[in-house]
Amino acid sequence: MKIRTLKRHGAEAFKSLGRNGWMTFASISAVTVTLLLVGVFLTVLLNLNNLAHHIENDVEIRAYIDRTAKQDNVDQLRAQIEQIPKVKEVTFLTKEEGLKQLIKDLGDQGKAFSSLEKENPLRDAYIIKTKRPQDTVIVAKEVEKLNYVKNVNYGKGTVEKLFKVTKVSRNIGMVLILGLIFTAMFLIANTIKLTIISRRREIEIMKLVGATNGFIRWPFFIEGFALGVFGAVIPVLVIVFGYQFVYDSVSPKLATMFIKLIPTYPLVLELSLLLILIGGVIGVWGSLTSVRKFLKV
Amino acid sequence: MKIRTLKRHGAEAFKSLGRNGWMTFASISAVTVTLLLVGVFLTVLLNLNNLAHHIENDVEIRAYIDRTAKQDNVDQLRAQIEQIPKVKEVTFLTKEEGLKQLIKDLGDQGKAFSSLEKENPLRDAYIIKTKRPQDTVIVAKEVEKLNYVKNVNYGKGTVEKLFKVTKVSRNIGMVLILGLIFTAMFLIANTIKLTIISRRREIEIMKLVGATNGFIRWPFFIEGFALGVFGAVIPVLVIVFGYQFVYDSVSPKLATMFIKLIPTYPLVLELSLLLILIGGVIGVWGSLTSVRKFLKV
Amino acid sequence: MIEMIDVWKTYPNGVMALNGIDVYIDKGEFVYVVGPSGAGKSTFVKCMYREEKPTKGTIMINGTNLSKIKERQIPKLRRKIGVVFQDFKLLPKLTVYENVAFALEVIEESPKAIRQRVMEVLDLVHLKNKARFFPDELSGGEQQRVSIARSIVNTPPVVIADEPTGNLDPETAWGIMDIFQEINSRGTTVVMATHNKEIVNTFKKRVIAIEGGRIVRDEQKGDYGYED
Amino acid sequence: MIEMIDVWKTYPNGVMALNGIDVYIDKGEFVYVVGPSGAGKSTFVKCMYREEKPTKGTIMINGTNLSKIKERQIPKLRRKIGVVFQDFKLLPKLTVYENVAFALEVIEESPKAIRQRVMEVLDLVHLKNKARFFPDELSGGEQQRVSIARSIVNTPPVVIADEPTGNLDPETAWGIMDIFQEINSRGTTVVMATHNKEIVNTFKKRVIAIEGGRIVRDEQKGDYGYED
Ligand SMILES: Nc1ncnc2c1ncn2[C@@H]1O[C@H](COP(=O)(O)OP(=O)(O)OP(=O)(O)O)[C@@H](O)[C@H]1O
Ligand SMILES: Nc1ncnc2c1ncn2[C@@H]1O[C@H](COP(=O)(O)OP(=O)(O)OP(=O)(O)O)[C@@H](O)[C@H]1O
Ligand SMILES: [Mg+2]
Ligand SMILES: [Mg+2]
Repeated sequence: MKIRTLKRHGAEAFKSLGRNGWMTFASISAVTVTLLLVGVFLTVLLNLNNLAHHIENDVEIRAYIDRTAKQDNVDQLRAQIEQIPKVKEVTFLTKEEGLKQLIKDLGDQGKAFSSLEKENPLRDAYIIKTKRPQDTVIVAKEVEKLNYVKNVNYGKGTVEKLFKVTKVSRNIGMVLILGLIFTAMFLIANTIKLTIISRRREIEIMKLVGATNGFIRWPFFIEGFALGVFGAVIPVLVIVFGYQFVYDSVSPKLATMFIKLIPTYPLVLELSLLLILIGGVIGVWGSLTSVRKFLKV
Repeated sequence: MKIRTLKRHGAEAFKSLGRNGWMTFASISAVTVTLLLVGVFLTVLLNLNNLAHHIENDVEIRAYIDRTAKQDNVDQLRAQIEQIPKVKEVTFLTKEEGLKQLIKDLGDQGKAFSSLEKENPLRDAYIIKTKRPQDTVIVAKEVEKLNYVKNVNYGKGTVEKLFKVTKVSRNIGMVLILGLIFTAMFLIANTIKLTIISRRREIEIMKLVGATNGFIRWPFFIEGFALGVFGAVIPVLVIVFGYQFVYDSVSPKLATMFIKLIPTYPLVLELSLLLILIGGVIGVWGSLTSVRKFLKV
Repeated sequence: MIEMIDVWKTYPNGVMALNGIDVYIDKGEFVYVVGPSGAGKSTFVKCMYREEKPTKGTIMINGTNLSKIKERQIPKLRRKIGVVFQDFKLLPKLTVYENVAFALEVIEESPKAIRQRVMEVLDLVHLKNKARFFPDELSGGEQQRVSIARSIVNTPPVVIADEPTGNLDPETAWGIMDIFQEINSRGTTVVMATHNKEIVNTFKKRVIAIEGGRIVRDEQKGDYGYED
Repeated sequence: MIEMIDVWKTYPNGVMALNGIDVYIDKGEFVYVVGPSGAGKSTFVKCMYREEKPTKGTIMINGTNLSKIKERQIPKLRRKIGVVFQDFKLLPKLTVYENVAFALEVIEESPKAIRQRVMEVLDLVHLKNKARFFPDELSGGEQQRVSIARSIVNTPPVVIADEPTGNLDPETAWGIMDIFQEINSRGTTVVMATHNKEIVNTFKKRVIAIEGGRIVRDEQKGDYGYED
């Protein structure tokens, strides 16, 4: 193909977009709305995933230290714990602080225990964070075997339940995201298909006048791509500025609830790229598959 | 309009659906996919809402009773609490049971407190459930004022935070649902618009041959309705059987995590009706608004 | 019956298709409209059934002023005028039978009457055996005859035929002319834009010649003119 | 040049449009195809540029057997045959200029050569001043002339014209005939399906008459026949 023919195809594609005004408008707006939906839901679902991640990260192991342990033993225990590969961080918690925390956590009810401060029934403890929250149980079991560890507490039962819940939620989320993206792809391809079905006669005439399949396909290829990409413009703008706005205005409020939003960058860039990619690729794909149907003249 | 003309319009509509095979298929499948998306997301969001509701319902007020209260005073207090209009249910909790619960709730850590069973630092209490979880704080304040109430515990701080979170989630959920439904309506209307744009010439010819606007509109009215309703068939089937299946297979597992799904009936019936309604109404609406554009000949 | 007073038509793209047309066609007349390609013949007849609105001037059909008519009244007007369109304008998704029947369905005729009348007219144009075909399964001339059948099926008081024999062989064209003469003799006004010199010169009628959007000749029992 | 050996064509709906056609058209010939409406003239010429595939039989164009040709080769074949379609087949979203230029763009001509040649041909059919119009802004005859311009713009060795004067007044039709005679005199083979008796009888050429899908007459310097 000559360069000038490629130029001609490009010019032809944009001419056609302009002259099919109504159709172009209808299909670009369908792409726009679909991608907007994808963008918004994706943002929300990613933030929920992020939230689940934060909740999981709150999980910790408390290894209570035997009252008989000397300072040496305590230091040695720390070294031993830190040697476990899955451990990220170890901090020491005195029994006095432990009781204070407990009383605070229990709220009003805890006041009843204030009297206990003199004869503290708790023990000193190491608070252990694992690299992956899911390793909590395994690490807890290893720590339990170490010397001078009286007992280990990691919210047995609750933690397993939590991970089960976050796993189920993640799976549901994945299914929803995939379903959403496939739906969007189908709808975009379908819209473009509808615009091309109505140009079937044009394609047939072109073939009768001696155009090769490739010659006919090129402008449609460019048109499909342009439709998809133009359709992604508004969703991208909404995502970029909308998320920035929501982040700035809402995240201080959410911070009081210990909920953190995903930072604006690079999230919005990634989402924008994804939307443009879906629009462009599906635009081309929808366009070419439907043109092919009418090329057999 | 004569009855036979109405019959004619019906026949015409279905003939047209058949003869526009490809277009009909493309637009029905777009409606199908869109409604499927709405159905699935709606089901998930409604279940999340239900979950939030259950969590809120777990909120309760504990009114600790003064140790000096006689049996009479205790009974009288119950009567007083039950008189508050927003209160749904009042149950008595002895201090022994209270301590047992606490020890159990604390898990391993609680074992340290077992020794306290003889000199129980807790008090007897009334556990109060409000009709609307959101009234917890108000009721707690009223109960606090009553005689023989030593102090009131409703997870101050935590509860407010919880309600804030559920409120925010509900608002996000509402926005998503509305956005989704509007998107679906737009996409369905748009698809039908595309199929009708390509029949613009036919509409013009009909007008030139002496058809009134009403005469032309009727078959399109019926066609739009049929497209929408046919498009709702698969989503309705998926929702009805799919949800039944998920409910049966997943809810026993979820029960161990204290998560309850919304019962199949009447949920699926309501959702089905909604989908059919959206399909039918938007089908008609999309069809009529686009036909109107071409009637000015 | 049909009266045009100082009618001008300029298309949106600036083409001045009619430049001051004054004409009166009486009930029951048979009029040929002739003239070179692009002269304005089609525009002239399109104004009569309101496919095009004149930019200026008055058109009276049967006493009603077309520029004062309400949007709702237009279908009623069109039902009184049978049109053979130059480009046929058949409904592509309807069969030959259904295309012709359509003109009767819009006036809510009974299905029985429709069936009888449609088959009658299809017989006239020799297409009875193609009643169940779709337009794109027909030859050019066959499509044209379907358009002719549709224009006369509801026995309108006026028939406007734009180039109705352009795709027909002389013999078939003759047959069509017989039909038009027959309905004209029963009182139908016929306006026929045509390039067919032989027909115009054989069946002598009133001839209106248009050139550059102006009527340059209007004679009773005229002939095609434009001798080469 | 063009040879048909025992060609049959039955359309999917059962219509037998061609029933055993045997014909040989030599390079540089000028052939009229005549016959009543629905006789099979269009089907006959459609088989030559492969708009329709015959059900049976062999068609040779310039030595290539059309039934053995690969799908990919068809565009090349069609570029060697200029076609005036009975229903014009103009691209509705392209202007007159662009419609004609399209036939040159497919062979990747240089834009400059395209511009010059297109304006030349539009001038031939007297449409130079309507180059920027869209097909639906043209009269019937003007559309037909665009189709004629497109068929000859790339100077193909064969021109097939299906009823090319159906919407033209006699004078314009005469002008078109001059063009066809001119290109024919320069060696182009011309096959023209027509109903125009006057043209056939004036410009005497070979006449092939088709009736009911069969060739019933084939004579050099014949006349239209079918006297009434
Ligand atoms: N829809 C339109 N928009 C713009 N210009 C038009 C339109 N229709 C026709 N014209 C122009 O108006 C003029 C008259 O056209 P019209 O169709 O009335 O001619 P005609 O006499 O019927 O010709 P023909 O014999 O070729 O059918 C022509 O120059 C044509 O280009
Ligand atoms: N695509 C098609 N499908 C089915 N039948 C067709 C098709 N095209 C033409 N026919 C039928 O084949 C026969 C021959 O048609 P053709 O178009 O060849 O006639 P023609 O000689 O060109 O007539 P005209 O002079 O009216 O153009 C006709 O009876 C027609 O109804
Ligand atoms: Mg005309
Ligand atoms: Mg033909």
